[in-house]
Amino acid sequence: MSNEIISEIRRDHLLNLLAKGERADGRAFDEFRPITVETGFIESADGSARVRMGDTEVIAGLKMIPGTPYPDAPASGVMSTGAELIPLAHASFESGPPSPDAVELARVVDRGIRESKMIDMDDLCIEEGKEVWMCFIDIYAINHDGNLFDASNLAAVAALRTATVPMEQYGKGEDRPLKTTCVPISVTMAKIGNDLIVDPNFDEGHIASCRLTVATDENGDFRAMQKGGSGGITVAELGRCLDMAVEKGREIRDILG
Amino acid sequence: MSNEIISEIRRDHLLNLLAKGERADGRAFDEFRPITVETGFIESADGSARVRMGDTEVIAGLKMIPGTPYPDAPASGVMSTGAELIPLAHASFESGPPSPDAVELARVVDRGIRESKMIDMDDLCIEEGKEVWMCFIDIYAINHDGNLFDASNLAAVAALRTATVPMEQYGKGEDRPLKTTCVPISVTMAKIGNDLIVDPNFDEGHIASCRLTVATDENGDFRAMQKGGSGGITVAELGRCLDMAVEKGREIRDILG
Amino acid sequence: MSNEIISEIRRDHLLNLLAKGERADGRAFDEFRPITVETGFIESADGSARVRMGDTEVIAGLKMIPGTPYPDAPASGVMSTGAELIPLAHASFESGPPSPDAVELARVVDRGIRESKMIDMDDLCIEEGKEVWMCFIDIYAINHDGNLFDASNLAAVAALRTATVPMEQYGKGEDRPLKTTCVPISVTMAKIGNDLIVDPNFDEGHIASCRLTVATDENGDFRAMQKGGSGGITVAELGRCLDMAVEKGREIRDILG
Amino acid sequence: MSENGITMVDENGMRLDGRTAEEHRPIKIEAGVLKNADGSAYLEIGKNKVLAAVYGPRECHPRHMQNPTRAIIQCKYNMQAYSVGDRKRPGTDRRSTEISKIISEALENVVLTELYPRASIDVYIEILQANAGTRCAGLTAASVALADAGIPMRDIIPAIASGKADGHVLLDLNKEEDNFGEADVPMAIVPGTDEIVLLQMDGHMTREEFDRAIEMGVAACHEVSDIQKDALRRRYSAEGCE
Amino acid sequence: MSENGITMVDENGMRLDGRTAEEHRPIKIEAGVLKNADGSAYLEIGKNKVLAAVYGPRECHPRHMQNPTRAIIQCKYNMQAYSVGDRKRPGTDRRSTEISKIISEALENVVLTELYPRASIDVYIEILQANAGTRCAGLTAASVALADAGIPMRDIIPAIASGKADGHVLLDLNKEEDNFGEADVPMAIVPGTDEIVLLQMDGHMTREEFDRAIEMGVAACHEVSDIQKDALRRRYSAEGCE
Amino acid sequence: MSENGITMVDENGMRLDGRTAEEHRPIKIEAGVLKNADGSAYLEIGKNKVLAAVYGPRECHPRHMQNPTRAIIQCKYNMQAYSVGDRKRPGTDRRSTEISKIISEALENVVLTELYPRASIDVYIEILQANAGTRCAGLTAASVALADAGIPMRDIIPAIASGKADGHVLLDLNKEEDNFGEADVPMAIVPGTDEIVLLQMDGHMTREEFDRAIEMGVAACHEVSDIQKDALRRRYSAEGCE
Repeated sequence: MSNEIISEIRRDHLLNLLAKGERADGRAFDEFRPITVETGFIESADGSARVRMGDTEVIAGLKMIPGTPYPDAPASGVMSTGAELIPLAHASFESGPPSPDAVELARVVDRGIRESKMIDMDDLCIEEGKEVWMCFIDIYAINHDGNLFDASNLAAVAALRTATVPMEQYGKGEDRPLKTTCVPISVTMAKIGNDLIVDPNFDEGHIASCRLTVATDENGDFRAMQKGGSGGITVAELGRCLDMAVEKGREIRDILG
Repeated sequence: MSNEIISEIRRDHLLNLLAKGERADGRAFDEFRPITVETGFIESADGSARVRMGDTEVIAGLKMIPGTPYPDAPASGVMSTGAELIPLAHASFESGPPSPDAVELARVVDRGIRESKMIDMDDLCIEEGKEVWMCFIDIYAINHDGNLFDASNLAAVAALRTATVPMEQYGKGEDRPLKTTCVPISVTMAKIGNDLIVDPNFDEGHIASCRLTVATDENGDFRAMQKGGSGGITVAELGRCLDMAVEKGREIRDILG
Repeated sequence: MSNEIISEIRRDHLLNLLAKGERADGRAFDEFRPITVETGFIESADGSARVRMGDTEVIAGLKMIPGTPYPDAPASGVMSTGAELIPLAHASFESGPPSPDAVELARVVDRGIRESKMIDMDDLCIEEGKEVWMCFIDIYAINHDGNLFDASNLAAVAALRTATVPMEQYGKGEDRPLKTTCVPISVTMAKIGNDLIVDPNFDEGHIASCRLTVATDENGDFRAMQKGGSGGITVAELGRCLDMAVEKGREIRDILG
Repeated sequence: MSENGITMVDENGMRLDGRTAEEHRPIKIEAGVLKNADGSAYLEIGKNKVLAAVYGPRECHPRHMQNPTRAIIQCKYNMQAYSVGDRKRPGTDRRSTEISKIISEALENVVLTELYPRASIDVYIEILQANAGTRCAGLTAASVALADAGIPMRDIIPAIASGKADGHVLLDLNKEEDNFGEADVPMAIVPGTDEIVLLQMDGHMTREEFDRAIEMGVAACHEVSDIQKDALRRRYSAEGCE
Repeated sequence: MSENGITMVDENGMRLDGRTAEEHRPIKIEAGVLKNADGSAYLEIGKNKVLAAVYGPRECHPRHMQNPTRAIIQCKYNMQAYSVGDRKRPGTDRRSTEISKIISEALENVVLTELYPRASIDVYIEILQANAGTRCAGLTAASVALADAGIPMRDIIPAIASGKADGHVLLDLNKEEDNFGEADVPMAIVPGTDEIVLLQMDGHMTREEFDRAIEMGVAACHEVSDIQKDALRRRYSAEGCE
Repeated sequence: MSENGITMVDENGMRLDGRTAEEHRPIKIEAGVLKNADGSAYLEIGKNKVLAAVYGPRECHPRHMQNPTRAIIQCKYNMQAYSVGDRKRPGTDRRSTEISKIISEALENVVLTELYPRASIDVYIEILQANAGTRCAGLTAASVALADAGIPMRDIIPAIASGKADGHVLLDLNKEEDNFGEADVPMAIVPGTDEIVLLQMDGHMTREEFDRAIEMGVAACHEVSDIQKDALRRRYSAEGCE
């Protein structure tokens, strides 16, 4: 049987299940897969976290390096987020420069953290106009079974919350924890037919017409959103997604502790 | 009918016309297409011009940025010319790094401006050895119907002649016009069979055996030349090209005003 | 006859010869091809050498430029080795960024020179923490008939031994010879069947199961090694290779003078 | 007064450039402006100047990207070097990669790609001058260019951003408002169904603010849609005269 | 005391981390750790943390790299950005190109590539945390991942480095020893025949020192081999229980 | 005295290196210097040292560049890192791209490319040492290499530059003259017809000066042509002896 036929059969199966209100792995439509967060896993990083969300696994690591501030923000630290969809994580990922999918992933995670002002950028000034801390957040997909957005957001956030500013390494005094404020939590919904489900796994993401990722803060306010895929979403569906994002965001925030 | 056959028929048609002393669009051999020059079109640029030469259209924009001078010319500004043959302008243009055609175009335009000393480089010194103005001339092909050389030269020259040094933006005092001296005008001739025509359009350029671009100054002196294509040109033909380049250069200089 | 069949016949021929203790070009198993070393060939380089080893030919050139030291070695010069397998040298070489073969070649030559401390890096300090000499060794394959490792090592070493620090060019005083200490000599052995031969030519290298390059110093001590190819080598064979590398290294050192 | 101490909206609800909260900047669209492209459009919205061109359906290169059941839409969004305050280095950056991707996805919603298996429909968006809102301006222009190219579509997509500045939810932020603003919500809809096909948000918004931004954006998309249709009408009647 | 005035081995022959000269750092291997890969392994040796995954045999891209008589092995060794003291910029550098090449060659020695003409067997090695010895750690993990993938092999390759620091020939230098050390000799063998399939050396060693380093390395490779087999045994028995 | 206050030509019309205005630097050409290439040549003109090699006609990669009616000529001009005052970073830059293009075009004029449809004739020019005039030196060497490769040609192309320095029109500027010179006119001709197949000019020249430069250049090209033929004659007689 060709891959296309298998894929067609699998698709029909999933759609039939959804019509009965079921998902292939037995979850409710608004149920995340089991989540584990392990921090400090990488000692060479200044902060790190490994997140498992079902069979999806990502590692985020932070490196902080003294550097020059931007001229228009001389007293602010600098942050940069990269995401690598390495071929180890899925048969469809290729070596080489970041694909559009990897670029989108990095930018969506970056926006959630940046727009929520999670990192206190003013605390990262070493000498105004001369030297500030540059925060490099690097995210690696380790096993891709869907919803890399939420897993990557969570890994990055957990890494930042447990990070250390490497003062000693650069002769700047004693190591101290990185100051973080708001914690943005991202929740991704997929639309399949007329159904909305959270935390789509690989197969679900594959057949979804579109996807919406919403990052909320402690107050349930919105900090970043990104729709993906060619399907359309009605204003009513959007409203249900936002309700779900706030509610599920709270649950995941509790896991983080 | 295949593309090659169409192209073959079109070629024969053009050659038959030329044998009768005619061009497909009714022009004389030494006649340019209608030229319009619109300056100041791009307000975000420090100088800009849109040039239409028949259906060929290009935009040139200038950005001036303070930078470091070269060690061997500490009191001179710096110029750099880029040309982008973007896929919007022709079905044969591709995304990605500049093709050899784009590189040649940029370098020929650059040479005309550089060798005529059009920009008063000494006037672009801010602090000797420390800071000078860097002039970035960026040329975009918008619609390619042949003779991008002359259209690009004209757009770049018109942009420079109407440019403003952005003193205020960089806290260097009041804005002032960019000082230009000589105005180099480029005229391109194509050789088809034994005929020489100016301003070849796309089809004419396609069947030409070679091409000669000549940039002249106000005195009719030569500032830059570039032969292209694999055809040969006799010394006598070269002489006729040079006559044409001087004469047509004057006409175009009048259009510039 | 297809290329594969020719190649198969050639392979059998070489194996038959080796079984009789012979090589196609009449050499003994432990015999290098004739070696010539010509230094100072490139006047624009600060040191240069052309090495011919049979029909294999390489040029190495040195350029020395003042630059910034590494923070962790503020009083030491910097060296960098590049190797270009240009398409001029062999039908199988392609234009573009260095292939894995070129990268390996450059790194093996670099290690021999670096680990033997051939260049007196402390002598290359201009002003501690501020300015040091950076040595760029660039190696170009000119004709590839096998064993580029030893030819490249020899060319680099000969270029360094006859190099001049270009003091005058950079206003640092009078030109002076580059100070070198140890001279690392690389000897490459190939294993074909159960035979070990030195200085494999192209055909021999092609059918070898593996290759061992060993760089020794004046004392016969080891400074760098690199095994290549997928074949295995026993500890006993390794021992014979090391004996050969020391002995042949002495011979080649004598050629250098 | 905003967080930054800069007043963006006066006591009468007027913005610095004289607009009300729900008002978009002046929009001008012209279809069919390029000879070589199969379809094209030029668009200005405030100080933004945008060109879009469509080539295709045509053979898809490289072949491994072909889809055997439908055409793929390959959009390239590009900012020209002089379009912004500082010179933008030519070439693709991460921002333009992301924008190209979401615009391609939005257009796939309406183009009848199933009519052209294995083909590519190439959409080029060039930003000649940028002043906040270029991705929406680009998508709006690209939709007109697709229609101008005669590509069969279920509908023509308009796009616009709403946002928040100085504590107010405002439509279509200009550059000054965006620089000191608190949130930005670019969106695009299918006018016939009001389905949202492009949506991003960054900044800080409560639920009520966001709902208001969507409401404003959807209404404004319909206004943009009318301007798009008007441009195509002018284009078709001009063609009739040719 | 070493050339650098730093003592690495005390009067009792003990190293700074309490090991003897012939002792390797603690090694932990787990096979089958990734769902998507056809085979995988996680390995720790001292502070090194390494993941290896195998995909294939599968179609070889690009096609001109196909070998009509056998599979090719394409190994990619990659250091993750946060794995080292300074941040490593993502992307291939010359060091990783070289390491990928010699690991591919070593693996070709044992994999029965002739069973899969034209195919590619892709081996990915990711260094999560680096502390000297990552190429040997990577090759050791890759061998286990290949076995976990069920790829037919003549043998399973173990690898380890010996070296020299403070004038002593030592097994498996850690980062501190390597930084101030005098030589490094990474090697890999086929345990069934003791043939060496990967060998590099840099630094300064006499013949006796080098012979000792090889002797030590070969012995230690057999210890690594036992740990590899143990990991696979645990993997197979775990599979049996599933 | 030139604009720059530097005297390049003395009262007797002699140049700094002792040449007259119409004299080229000493030229040495040797054909067939490389074993692997199908044809090759080594050329010195003054302090320039150039190697050229030809491979082909051979299969053209990538295939989409093939021309179904004739061979294409792909020239790569490359300056080696140590060939110039400052180190040149390896890799193609814009200057070398342009030079490769115009040399390819010139060679297409004389090679009977129609004999080898779909093939590629690859010409590699390596500048070992540069001292003004490398593009002409490269083209001159490449022509000899093509002949050495036995590629059928209508004629063998010589090239040389004329120029202007210190107010004088001079043949074949050397580096010092070029650095302080006022114009440079590289050119190449087909000796049998005197047709110009490569021509560039930059600087400042009146019509009379330019006409003189062309006249000088054409005459010198014929001298270069004789040296090319002589090198090939020596090559063929050497081959006869082998």
